[in-house]
Amino acid sequence: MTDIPQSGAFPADRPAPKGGSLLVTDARTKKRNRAERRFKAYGIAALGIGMLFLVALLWAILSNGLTAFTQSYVQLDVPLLEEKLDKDGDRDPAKIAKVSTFGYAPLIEQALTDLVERTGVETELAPKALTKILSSSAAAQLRDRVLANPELIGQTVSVELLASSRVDGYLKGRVSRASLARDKNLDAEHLDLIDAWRDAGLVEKRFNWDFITGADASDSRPEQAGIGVAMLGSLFMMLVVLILSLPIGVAASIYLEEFAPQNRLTDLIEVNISNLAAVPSIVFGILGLAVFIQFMHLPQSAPLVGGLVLTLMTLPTIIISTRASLKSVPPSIRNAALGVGASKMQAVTHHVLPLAMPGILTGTILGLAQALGETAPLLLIGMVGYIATNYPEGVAEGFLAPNSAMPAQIYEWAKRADPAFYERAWGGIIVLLVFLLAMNLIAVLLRRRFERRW
Amino acid sequence: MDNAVLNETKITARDVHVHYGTTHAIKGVDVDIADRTVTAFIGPSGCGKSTFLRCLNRMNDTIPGAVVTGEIKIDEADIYDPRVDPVQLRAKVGMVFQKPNPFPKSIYDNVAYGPKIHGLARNKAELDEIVEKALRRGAIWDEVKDRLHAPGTGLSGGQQQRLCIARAVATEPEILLMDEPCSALDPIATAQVEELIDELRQNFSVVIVTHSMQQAARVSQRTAFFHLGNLVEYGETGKIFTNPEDSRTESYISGRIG
Amino acid sequence: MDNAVLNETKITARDVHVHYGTTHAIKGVDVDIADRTVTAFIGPSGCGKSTFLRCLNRMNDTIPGAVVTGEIKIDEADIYDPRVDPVQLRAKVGMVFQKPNPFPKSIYDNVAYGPKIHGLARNKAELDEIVEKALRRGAIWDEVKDRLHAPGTGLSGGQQQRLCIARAVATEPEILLMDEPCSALDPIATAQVEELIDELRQNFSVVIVTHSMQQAARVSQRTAFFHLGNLVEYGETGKIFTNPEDSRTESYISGRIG
Amino acid sequence: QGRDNVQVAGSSTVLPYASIVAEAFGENFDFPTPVVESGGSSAGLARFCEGVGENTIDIANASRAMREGEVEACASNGVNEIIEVRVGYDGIVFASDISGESFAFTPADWYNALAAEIPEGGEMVSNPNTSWADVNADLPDQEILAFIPGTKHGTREVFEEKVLLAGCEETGAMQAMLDAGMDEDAAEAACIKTRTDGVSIDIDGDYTETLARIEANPNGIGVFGLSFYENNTDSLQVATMSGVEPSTETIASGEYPVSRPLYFYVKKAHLGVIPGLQEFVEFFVADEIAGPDGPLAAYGLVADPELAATQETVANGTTMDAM
Amino acid sequence: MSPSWIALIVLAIAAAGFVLARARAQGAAKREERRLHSLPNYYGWTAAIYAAGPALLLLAVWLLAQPVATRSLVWPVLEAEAGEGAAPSLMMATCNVSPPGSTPPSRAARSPTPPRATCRPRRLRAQMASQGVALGSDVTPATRDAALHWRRISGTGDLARGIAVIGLALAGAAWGIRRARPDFRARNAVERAMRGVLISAALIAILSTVGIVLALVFNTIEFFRLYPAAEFFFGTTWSPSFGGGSELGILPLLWGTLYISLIALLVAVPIGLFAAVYLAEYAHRNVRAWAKPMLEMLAGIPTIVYGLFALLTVGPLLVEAFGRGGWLGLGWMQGGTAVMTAGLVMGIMLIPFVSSLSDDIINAVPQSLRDGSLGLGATRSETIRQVVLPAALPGIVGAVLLAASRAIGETMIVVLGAGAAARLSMNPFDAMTTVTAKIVSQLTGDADFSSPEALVAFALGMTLFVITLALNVVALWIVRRYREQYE
Ligand SMILES: Nc1ncnc2c1ncn2[C@@H]1O[C@H](COP(=O)(O)OP(=O)(O)OP(=O)(O)O)[C@@H](O)[C@H]1O
Ligand SMILES: Nc1ncnc2c1ncn2[C@@H]1O[C@H](COP(=O)(O)OP(=O)(O)OP(=O)(O)O)[C@@H](O)[C@H]1O
Ligand SMILES: [Mg+2]
Ligand SMILES: [Mg+2]
Ligand SMILES: O=P([O-])([O-])[O-]
Repeated sequence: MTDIPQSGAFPADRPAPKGGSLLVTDARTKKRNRAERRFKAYGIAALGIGMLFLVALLWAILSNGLTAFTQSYVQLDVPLLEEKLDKDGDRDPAKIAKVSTFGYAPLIEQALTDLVERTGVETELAPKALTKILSSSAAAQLRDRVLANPELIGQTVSVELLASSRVDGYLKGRVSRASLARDKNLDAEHLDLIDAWRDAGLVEKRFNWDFITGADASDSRPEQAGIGVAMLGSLFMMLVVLILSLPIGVAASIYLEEFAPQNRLTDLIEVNISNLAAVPSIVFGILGLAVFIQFMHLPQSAPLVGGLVLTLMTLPTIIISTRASLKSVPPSIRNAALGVGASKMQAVTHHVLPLAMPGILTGTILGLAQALGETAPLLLIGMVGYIATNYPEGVAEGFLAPNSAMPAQIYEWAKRADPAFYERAWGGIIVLLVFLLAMNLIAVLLRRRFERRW
Repeated sequence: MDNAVLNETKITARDVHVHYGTTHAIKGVDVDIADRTVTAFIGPSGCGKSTFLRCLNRMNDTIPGAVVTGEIKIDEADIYDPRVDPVQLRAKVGMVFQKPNPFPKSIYDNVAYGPKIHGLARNKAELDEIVEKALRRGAIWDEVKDRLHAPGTGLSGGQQQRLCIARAVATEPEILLMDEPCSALDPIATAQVEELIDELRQNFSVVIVTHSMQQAARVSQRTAFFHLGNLVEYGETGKIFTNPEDSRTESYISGRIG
Repeated sequence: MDNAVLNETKITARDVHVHYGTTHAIKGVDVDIADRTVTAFIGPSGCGKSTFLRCLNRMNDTIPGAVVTGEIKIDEADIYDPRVDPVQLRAKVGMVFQKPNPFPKSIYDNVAYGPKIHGLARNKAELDEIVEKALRRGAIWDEVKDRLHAPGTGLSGGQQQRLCIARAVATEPEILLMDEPCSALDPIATAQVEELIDELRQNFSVVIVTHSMQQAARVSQRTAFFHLGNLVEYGETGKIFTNPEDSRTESYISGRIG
Repeated sequence: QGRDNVQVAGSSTVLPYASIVAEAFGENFDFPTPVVESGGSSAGLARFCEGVGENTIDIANASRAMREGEVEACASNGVNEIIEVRVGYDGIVFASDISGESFAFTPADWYNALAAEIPEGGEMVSNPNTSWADVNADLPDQEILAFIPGTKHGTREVFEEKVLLAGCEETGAMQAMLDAGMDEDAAEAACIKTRTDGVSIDIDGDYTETLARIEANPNGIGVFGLSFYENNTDSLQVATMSGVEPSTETIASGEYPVSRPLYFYVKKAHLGVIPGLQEFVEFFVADEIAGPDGPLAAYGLVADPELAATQETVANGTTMDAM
Repeated sequence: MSPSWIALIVLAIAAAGFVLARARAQGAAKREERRLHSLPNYYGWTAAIYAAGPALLLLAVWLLAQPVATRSLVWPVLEAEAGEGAAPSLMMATCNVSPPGSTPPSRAARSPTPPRATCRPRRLRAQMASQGVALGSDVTPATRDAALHWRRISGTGDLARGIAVIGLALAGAAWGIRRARPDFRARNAVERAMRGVLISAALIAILSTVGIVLALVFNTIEFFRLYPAAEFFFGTTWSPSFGGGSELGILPLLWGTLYISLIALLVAVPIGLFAAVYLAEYAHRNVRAWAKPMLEMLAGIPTIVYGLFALLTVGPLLVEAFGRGGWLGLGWMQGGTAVMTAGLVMGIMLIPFVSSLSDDIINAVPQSLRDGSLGLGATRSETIRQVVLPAALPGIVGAVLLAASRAIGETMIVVLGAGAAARLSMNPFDAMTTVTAKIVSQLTGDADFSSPEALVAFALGMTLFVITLALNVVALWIVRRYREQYE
């Protein structure tokens, strides 16, 4: 399509004789205008198709994932019995800490039975079965609270506990009574309780900040899982990627496009770079494992290593787009600068680079977007799985402490058995896209400043 | 200098204004350009000659921020009428730009481009012929006939300018707008281009922007003098150069130098 | 025409050849260019004037495929010596290109760029002064003083050309190479630029390519006539124009036209 | 240097169990929560065998026993003392869309449905069956479409051995092939070779993918882990195998035939050096966790009937070669 | 002194060098009434670079080399005690004698380890335990000695490091300041340094390539020892099996890779290119400002979403059209997963790679070329097709190559969209799979990691690497050949 089309070059329809009125469009022009309109229509159609796909994907993501942003909680009064938690009664933190979460389970059972009685709902469920209403994190929640404040022992505290994923699913309309018939995790009878408690205001669905700020949870308690820590992992990784790949990519492109002599070595580099773009991302994971962990002894599962691997992976994207846009800066600009006695370096940094900026930004956005959504290489350097449960304690820790990343977290959730994780996976994608949107927004603003035609 | 025969009017402009953003580049120009005549636009640099020239084939459409108002008619048809197709207009009104802008293609393709899109050649042989003729008229054939397939951007400044002239005449426009077509040419090449202009005048209108008053006097039958966006004076070339009415014209003419 | 005072030699070229791939553009040129003198290069379009001019500040280095051989000395130093820093050379040997090529920046920044990178101004006020002076010398100050921060690419052809002249003189080079600096200028602006050239001659060397023999005769003390890549004749301007030795020179001169 | 968390990598099948344990461990001990990576049994063991030291992992999860070659590779890198811990069994079930027909299979049905070629009259002919009813008149007349684990999954091996091969023998096809002059290896290979005409589809992804495929193709029958099925009873119904319905009990008792053991491997050299490693390993196999009433069983792990022996192995730090 | 402190001091020295050299150059210029060769800042930068560059480089090398050196000094002692193998490294850990300066142990940061001198064998274990650091065994005296030895050596090393690096920085700064005379070509010096940086950046690409090759090659060789190369390269069946007797022919995988990439490019290139043309040449500024980043979002949606989109939406849709009893009644398609499904969806993902990059390049083509064409009476589409696009061709080819590269390297969409069947078929509605998908699955699967079934992943990676390298050489040649340089 880039060559002058042979059809129409030597046409049968000769142009209209000279002197025809301008107000009447001649046949050939009409034909060409039709081609013009077609061409433009193709453009609009192409853009439309792209947008359509985007909308379809976004719709799929939103409709599947928005529910992850709400969560059900149960309000419970738990008696913190001294005989269970502090047999000696001396409030020695060390001894209190000896009571494991298993020791707290009976308290919760007790509280639930009390609640059933208090709300006067008839049920045949055994006390142990009642706990299925709550997340299995309930005991840990309670324990943390007691350890933080041993004075509570002996009192009855009112706590808000996460409802289990099935209960949450019921309140979100995902779980029906019929589907519970074969589900050993929850019975329809539980739902009667939930209905009653919901009317009493003891069970409610709220915006789920914990999803945005929390850490991953194990497979048995999807209701507790959050993406916050992984988000931080991604953030630190992206910092590494941005700090390394943008300068290195731009520097490499400048060298290749503006300074490098045309010789075998630079050809080799050039071919190599385009080739790296085609290397499957998991191979970068193999490389990262060998170089950064086994050879350089960097810590495993660390965002720093992830960032380094992703840097190598994004470099070709940035280099290829930067080179393309450097190439498109007209030589006269360079000549003008050289002519007033600027060095080549000055000509490039003062004139060529600003003009190439839109393309560089595009490459960076594409590269970072790709890096932000990449999972496969992280698989091999230990960032996929059940990784971080705490926020890093500082910036250095942020780079070095084991962490996951958003796409890895999403990938992990999408594989898990409980459908509640599936919903979270999509919710995680929404968070990821918000990240991406923010990045794009910055790029749009920057690009606007640099764009001009000459 | 010929005695200009007055032909019927080809282009009429009435109260044309052009704004580039806040710059008011053309301020109410009225002019009638005759058929089969060479009209010269002269005036100090930056007075709006190119701008007005570009109005005549709606090339100003492509400049973001350029706003043209007023009426311009070619052959009685208002070229800013929505029914007018700028493509057809530009096929009829050819243009040579002030800065030579050869395509990054071979010399041959540069010239063949217009004839191809307008379907002027039935076959390759005809096209070759058109290209050769255009290059000859552009006074550059001898210099490039051995390197027709070398890129047009590898030519010298003056060669590029002549290439662009050849490219413009290859499509046989009815009106040819030439913005300083000889600015980079030596006297001999200039003479050849002026000969071409004279030849074109037999059938077509030519509007030429030039800063060389000698050239204007040599090739044109009518001359328009622009100053600060105004058309100060317009009339027969002989009269303008010998007996200008406006004092500004006179003082411009009398500073006659290069 | 002045009576040329012969000053000491500034530039010596010996047996300079330039090839563009297979094109042999300059064929063994020997020339001595004097200090504090205006030297004009004339010759038909495509004869190699620009090419030779670009050799003098090594701008040909930037054209892929251009190969320069021979020896060019400025102030006794071979400028193609590997020890010579082309950047320093170009700061010393300024250039105005044939096609105006303003930076896509503001008018002010276009001119201020050179002084900035050469550290010619200690502060903003000094820089403003340099810019204003350069624009005045480029005979464009009045037209742009109100729009110093408008883009340089939004100027008319002639204005761009003068802007590029202003940009080149702003860095105060010792030698100024000007490739058809007045090609897009009206007579008045041309006169102003010629005045500038005359002024520059007091302290510096100026080499000017022009296709206007009148201009060459007016501004230069020495003239070189190029033909098909050869330097055919070189000598005092008066002599070249009145009494050329070579028949080719004579026939070019006598075709005196524009 | 100074790693203070236990680092685990390996099988994605074991991952859920390991992460449940890790979470509980983090809640109840002062040690940091162990890091449990997925990546597959093979990749996990490969990293496990990279060497001993703080920049190597402490535990590799595996959904199969370590192979001879791997033990050798480990040894050549100085990883000599390895403790093998069997944590339980993973039941493998056959499930179909909830709203479709229900199935009661035998291994023979699967062999006849999926084998590439079946013996017929002394000749091997390419499998002509298109409907489950063709295979077994008791089965519904529904087109055969099976989503089986891809060749990367250990589950595939179990499926081949305990279903296809068993079926091959059950139907007598194996015998027929041997009779037709095939040697044993060739016959076995023929038994487990699945058809490639689009009836049997390999799934290289996870059970979620299999589930998605069944949702897209309600006629399909997929192979799942027991715990996955138990979490998705709202969309799947399980088929019986030889009349036994899969459950933690039937698998533990050996009644239900299709299951595989899950393991993890610990570097003995790391015990006592990596803080919390010893405790974590003991915690993992404790009755409260891995026992039939523990959270692992609740999530679908089939508790190991010989858990006590395993606990002893861990307590004594008995290594593989010592067993 | 920790490395970060050393680095900070070096930077401070560099800053001081900058200020002093700059001042000296300016002073000299004033005194001697002559112009400086370069701008004063360049003199400052020279001194700063002389100060910081070599010093930081030395620091980096030292950081890498010291542990190795120390280790080789202490190792024999430990080995004598612990015997062969890797156990010594754990013994070192036992005494927690991490040389200061290596990554600070996070645990130690929270609870300081006991003073080194008290590292007494018997008490140590209890001491550490009281701080929540469990030691597996009692510390033997030999270990303790080795540890102390280690600490002594690394302590000396650390001191020497600090002195050497800071000394070098000071010397560099002094040298830079001394050279700050007007005739010194400071700009050239700075630019040489910058150029050095640029070259090193470009060489990173080579380094990654070398790294990738090294990371793959040993296992690849191992694979070919276990499996005949001829069968790998020319085999037409891919059927790994756990029990051995696998057939591992790469051809079906390569075919799938090419077929899927081809379809993806057939989707992405026209759509992307037309969208780019529309955005750059027709669309209003504001439309462009928003549509372009929107399209770019397509590149950022995690590929797993595309995979699910292929599996759940596109696949079933295609079956309804092309499957048995579909609208078209063609019966070409068996199941939802097919080359077509994966190709289409991958094409969508690649649209922004083509569109955004091409749009930038098209936008950079000078307006004068468009004017030249329009002035001849060409329509806009003619101008675009025949003038603008050829001028932008190198960039567009770059964009397409990038998209092609991504297509070849993509995994998740293939796994979910194309099915796992390795097959040589012409029918785009058949399920197939690609090299990358198999690399991932064999690498993360359950096969014995020392068996050919797992090692084949490395051979696949290596082969793909070589093939794409060859394709890129061809592409480079084509681009060189058809480049139209404007101006
Ligand atoms: N980049 C290039 N590549 C190939 N050939 C070139 C290139 N530049 C110039 N030439 C050729 O070299 C010869 C001399 O060109 P040059 O630009 O020096 O001419 P000139 O004397 O400046 O002409 P003009 O007055 O038209 O500007 C011409 O034949 C021209 O076609
Ligand atoms: N794109 C533009 N944007 C803004 N102002 C412009 C633009 N083009 C031209 N102008 C201004 O409009 C006025 C007329 O410009 P025009 O190019 O018509 O001059 P001209 O008569 O052709 O001059 P010259 O002889 O120097 O080419 C000038 O003041 C110029 O600076
Ligand atoms: Mg003009
Ligand atoms: Mg020239
Ligand atoms: O991840 P697996 O090794 O258990 O398939």
